[in-house]
Amino acid sequence: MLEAMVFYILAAASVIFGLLLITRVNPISSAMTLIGVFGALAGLYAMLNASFVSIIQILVYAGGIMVLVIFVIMLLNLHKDDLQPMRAQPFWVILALVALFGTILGPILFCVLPNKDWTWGSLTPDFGTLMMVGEKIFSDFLFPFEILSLILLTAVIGALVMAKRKL
Amino acid sequence: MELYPITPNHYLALSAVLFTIGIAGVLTRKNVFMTLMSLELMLNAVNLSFITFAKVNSDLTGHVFVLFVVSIAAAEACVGLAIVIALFRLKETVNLDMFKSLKN
Amino acid sequence: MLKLENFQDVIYIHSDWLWLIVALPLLGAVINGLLTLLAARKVLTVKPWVYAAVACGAAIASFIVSWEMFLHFKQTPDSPWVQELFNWIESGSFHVSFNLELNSLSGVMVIFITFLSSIIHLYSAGYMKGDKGFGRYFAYLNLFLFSMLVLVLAQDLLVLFLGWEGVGFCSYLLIGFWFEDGVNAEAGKKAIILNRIGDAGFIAALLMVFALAGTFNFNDLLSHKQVFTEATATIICLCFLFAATGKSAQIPLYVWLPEAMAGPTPVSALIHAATMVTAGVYLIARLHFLYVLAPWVSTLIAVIGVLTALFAATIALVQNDIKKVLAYSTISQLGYMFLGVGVTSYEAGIFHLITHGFFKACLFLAAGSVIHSLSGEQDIRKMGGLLKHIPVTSLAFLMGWIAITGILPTCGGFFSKDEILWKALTTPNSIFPILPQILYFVGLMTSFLTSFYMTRLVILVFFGNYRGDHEVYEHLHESPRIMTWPVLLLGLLSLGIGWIGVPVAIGGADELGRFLDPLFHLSTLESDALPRSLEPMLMLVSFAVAFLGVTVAWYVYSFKPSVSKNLTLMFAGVKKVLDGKYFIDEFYNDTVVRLARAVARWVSGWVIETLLVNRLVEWAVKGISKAAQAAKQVQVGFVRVYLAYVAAGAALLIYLLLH
Amino acid sequence: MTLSLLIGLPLVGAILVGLFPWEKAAKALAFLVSLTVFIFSLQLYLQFDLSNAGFQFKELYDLVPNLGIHYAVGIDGISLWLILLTTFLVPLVTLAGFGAFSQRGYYACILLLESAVIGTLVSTDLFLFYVFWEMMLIPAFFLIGIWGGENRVKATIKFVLYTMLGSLLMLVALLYITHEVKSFDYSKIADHFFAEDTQFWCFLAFALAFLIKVPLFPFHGWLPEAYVEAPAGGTVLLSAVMAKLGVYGLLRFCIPLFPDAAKAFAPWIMILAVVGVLHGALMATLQTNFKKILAYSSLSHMGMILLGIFTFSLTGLQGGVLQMVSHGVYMAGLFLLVGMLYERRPSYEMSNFGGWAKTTPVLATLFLLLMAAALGMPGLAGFVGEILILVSAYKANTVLALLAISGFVLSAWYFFYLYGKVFLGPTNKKQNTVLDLSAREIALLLPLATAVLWIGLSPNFFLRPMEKSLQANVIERLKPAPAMTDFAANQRHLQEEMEKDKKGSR
Repeated sequence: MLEAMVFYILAAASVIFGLLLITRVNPISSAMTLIGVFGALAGLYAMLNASFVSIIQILVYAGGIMVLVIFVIMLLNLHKDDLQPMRAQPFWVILALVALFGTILGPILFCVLPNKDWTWGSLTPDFGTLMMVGEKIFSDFLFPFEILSLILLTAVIGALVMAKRKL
Repeated sequence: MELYPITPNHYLALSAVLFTIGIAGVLTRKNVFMTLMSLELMLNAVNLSFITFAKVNSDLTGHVFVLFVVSIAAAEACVGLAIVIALFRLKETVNLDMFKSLKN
Repeated sequence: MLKLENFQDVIYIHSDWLWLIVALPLLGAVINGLLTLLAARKVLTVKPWVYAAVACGAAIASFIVSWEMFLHFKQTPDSPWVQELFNWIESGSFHVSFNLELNSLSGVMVIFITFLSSIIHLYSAGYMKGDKGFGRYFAYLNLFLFSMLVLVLAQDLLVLFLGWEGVGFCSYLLIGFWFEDGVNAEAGKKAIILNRIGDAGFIAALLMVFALAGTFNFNDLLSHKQVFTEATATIICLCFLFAATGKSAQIPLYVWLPEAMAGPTPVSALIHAATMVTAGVYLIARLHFLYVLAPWVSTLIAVIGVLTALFAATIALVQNDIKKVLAYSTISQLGYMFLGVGVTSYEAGIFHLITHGFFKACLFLAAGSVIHSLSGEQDIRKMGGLLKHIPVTSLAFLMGWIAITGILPTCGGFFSKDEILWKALTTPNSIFPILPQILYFVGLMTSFLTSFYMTRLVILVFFGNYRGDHEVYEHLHESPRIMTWPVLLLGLLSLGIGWIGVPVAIGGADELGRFLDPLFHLSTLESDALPRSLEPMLMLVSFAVAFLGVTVAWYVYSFKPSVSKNLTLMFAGVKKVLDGKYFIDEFYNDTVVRLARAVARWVSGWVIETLLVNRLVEWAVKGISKAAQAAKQVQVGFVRVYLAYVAAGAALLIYLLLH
Repeated sequence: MTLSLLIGLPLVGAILVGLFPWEKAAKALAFLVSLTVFIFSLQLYLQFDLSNAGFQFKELYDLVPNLGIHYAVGIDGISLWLILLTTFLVPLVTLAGFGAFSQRGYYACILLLESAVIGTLVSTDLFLFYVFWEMMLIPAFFLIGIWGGENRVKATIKFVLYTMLGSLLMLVALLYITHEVKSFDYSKIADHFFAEDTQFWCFLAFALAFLIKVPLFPFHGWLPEAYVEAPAGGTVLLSAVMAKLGVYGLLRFCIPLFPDAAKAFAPWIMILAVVGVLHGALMATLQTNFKKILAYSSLSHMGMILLGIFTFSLTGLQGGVLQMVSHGVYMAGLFLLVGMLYERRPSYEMSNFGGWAKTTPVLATLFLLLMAAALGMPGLAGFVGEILILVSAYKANTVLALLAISGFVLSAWYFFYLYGKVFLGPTNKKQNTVLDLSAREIALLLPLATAVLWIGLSPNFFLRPMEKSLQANVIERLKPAPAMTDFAANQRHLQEEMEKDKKGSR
């Protein structure tokens, strides 16, 4: 019961923050709501026995990526007048939501999901802990993991090259 | 779908809703930042279903995948923001409608 | 009537040295060819006599070898000599070995060819002296000889075809020898293309033969001839006949031969006497066992032969180029040979082939000598009275004249021509019973015409007064000995050659006939219509006709030149037609050539290539690019719209997955 | 290792030549590499086991085990001669030069092409085959596009579009059949029996790719322009080598893999082949550009080859393959000579020539020899294949064979027309400065002349090695399989599947 309550609270929070995210005029406030979404999701992850991922969610997403986004937003220092033309138009947002509900969400919610009766698997107590995930990464996914570091490096270099005025 | 107890379907439904919101954001907002953030939202929605299925299947691969997605998202944000900076330098705006060099 | 069923197996004698006959000229050709090319690159300088020595040596050596073999062979003429050189092509059931066979027919042919070629080679050494392409000339000449020898000695249709094509190719090279003059090159091209048209018939026949018999070997074909029905044999023989008309310059493919005069005169002699044109006759004689199965085709050959003979003789009446007169006379004489093989008298055909070879070679070489003496003048209207200036040449030419007209019984072509006419008259024709009489009559007429135009030629060239340029007259000289002696020798031989086949009817031995008989007798139709004793009578008739021809011509051209003018005026229309050679060339140009060109240009070039292949593709490409233009409208340029497309695609996928 | 060496050596050579610092020596290096490759390839003939009909010199390594993609190579009697033809021609092409500028790129392209061609010929894995097949297009694209004549861009685009159209369809069919068989291995696929529909569509898709490459009428739209615009060396490789790969593909894949469809399509292809023979010849008679004459004559001769192949008789197949080799040799010679003429006077218009037999006797003589071979002069290369093809075609279809003979007449028409216009007739004054062939040019043409004589006089040397392979790999496969064998094959297939499942579950 408690689990259900927590789930609904977190779910409602994430949906509300999500809706706020796409309707704010100022990107800074959007970023804040997004952090809220991330937090709610981290909670949900924890409920799903993904303790390590939920921590990473907070650390990397909320702590790393969003800070970067906010930095850049502030770096560009956009004026209110600049932002006004780009504000959300309620008509389009609602239209998009309705259309997407009709085409994607509706079918998933009312056709796909009711026909599936997934149940929770039996878990060991240490499922999703840092130890277990680490073992998985460094045994089965070692090579992709190493490749990932290369991708990150490339991204860093790419970002540098693009953002820098003159090389 | 009953409200109680919480089944994987609940999580998946939430994931679908968040994903839809993300798409709506990307489709409707002209601000590059909004687009980028909506993308992050979509990624997170997907992550949620990964984690859900990891628990359903008792398999940690889903977790690993989420970690990878997070890393890729980091890289993407990094490059994406760099592009935004470059574009802003070029056009003095972050309005997506001003960037239409793709046409012709 | 036919004795085909009596065929029995022949004993073959293995020979190790047959290849020499063929190889010697080839060697000569290769050596001369290499020397020429090296000299052209100035790697080494080659004295002209070296070329001549190599080529003449090769030809003469080949003659000596074949003569030697022939003498041995003659002792057992029933068993052919065979040499298996190598397996040429072997693929599944297709098996061709490169074998040479010396039988009575090919033996006679080889002797005849190598001998005449040797003389022509010698003569060429004098005639071509000083020409820039001396070495090249002799290389071609030897190659020509080689091809012809392969053709004759082949034991296999495919090997024969090698010689057949080789002869055609060499004729192209030699006719267009002085290629810097476009006319000569054109003449060579015409010759080879017409020959090729005939060769298409040859290949078609090859295919049919193989499909039916599974072999190309003459002896296997002979022993398997039961596989040929009359219908298949008729079609095959028709195809071979078509090929033969190409090589042997018969209607309808004869038009190349007069233009082949563009080559050096010894080449003309070689083509007309020893090689090339005799190939067609030889082919038919070699395939006698097939032709006898196809009486329709044999009849057709006889008709073609006699028509060509008459036709060419009439054209020869009005020609003014000394070589052209001889060329048309060759076509006419070849017509006789066709008549001979057409009435299944293959010995007679071969007999005439040989006698004709001698006297025509003599005439051509003598004509070459005349042209040489006159610094290249070929128009008989600008000659006259040459007898006193170039007596040796004239003498030789006159001997050739005697031989061709048959004015002197027992000399030259008298017996052979008579044999053919006799056979034409006496061989019954099951298809058109009246045909033998017609053939005989037309043959006689041609004989008259032959005497007439040859006498006209002789009178205009050697008698009367000189009518040419003064300048030429001053340089008038007898040709060198290397030219005159061979000609003289040929003249003498051509007078005597007839004695190899003196008919039995007048007490002769008919050596050639008896020699060839074992090969042909199964295929020759019995000629029992008239008693043999009539033959001397008919000889008298043909002599009378020939004599009449000579006399009339002598009268017209020597004593009463006005008569010829009057005749010309009276028959102006006829003369126009004859001058235009019945406008056959024009006819071919206007029909066949034009049609082929039109098909190429319009059907192939326009309808298929332009419309079907290119336009269609271009339209398709245009259509695609139009469609692309339309599809481009979707690309609005806004990233968000693209994303909407993605979302739409995702929705579509979901629906698809749901169903 | 021999086959891998043959693929690898030119590839490494291409890279070396491409990076070679000394531009002028690139040609020498390329020549040395290709000569080495040729000498290596002779080993194939020397060690070839005549009694073995299957693949020899086999090599097998895993490339992508999950998908069943292997590096599997091997040759049989069909590919043997085509490989030797390729390795024989490439040194001559490199020696001939013709790359006016950027020598390195030109020679690197040629070596790359050689590597791809050999790879295509030796692959016994369909995936590998496709990779090499497409790899071939890249150097060919550059050869025409960079070193070509004036209209090279249009020619290149046409060439690439046509070829791509075919090969993409082939890719689809290839994926389909490999999906069905669950393997890319040639012999497994060849043993598999495909349903009638599958055969029909896959044959069409494969055949289209190959027939465009050959090209068969009416897919030859790219041919005249590509052949004319390509530099002489490129034209040689296009006509003498790459065109043959189309036929090879038909022999190796279309016919054995889809025998029923092949039998059903054979009459149509034969008709098209004969139409091609006649159409090519007629088009050749219309041209004033002598390189175009040769291009169309190539079309005509390729039609003849296909006519032989699709008789499905040993004689016809042998004739077809032999004709491929001889066509490769004499066409290579003729196109090289055309290139040499072009170097002496930069034009392909016949009206700009005339009387060259006088000033360049050696060139004219060699041209005449190779032309005679192309004409089907007995004793030279072209004849043997032609007669074998015609004989078997006559048995298969009388009318078509008789029609094909007229190609023989027409070839005399256009070839002698060409020879007369270019080499005979009056000379003009400008020509005195024209030099005859140099020692290098003679040296590179002499092997071709020798080969032409060799094939013509001793065709058995070439026919014997291919006999067994053609019999076993083409003709046998065309025979209708008895029902029992089908059943047995299916049983075996099922068993294998089961075994696999067991392994998977462990």
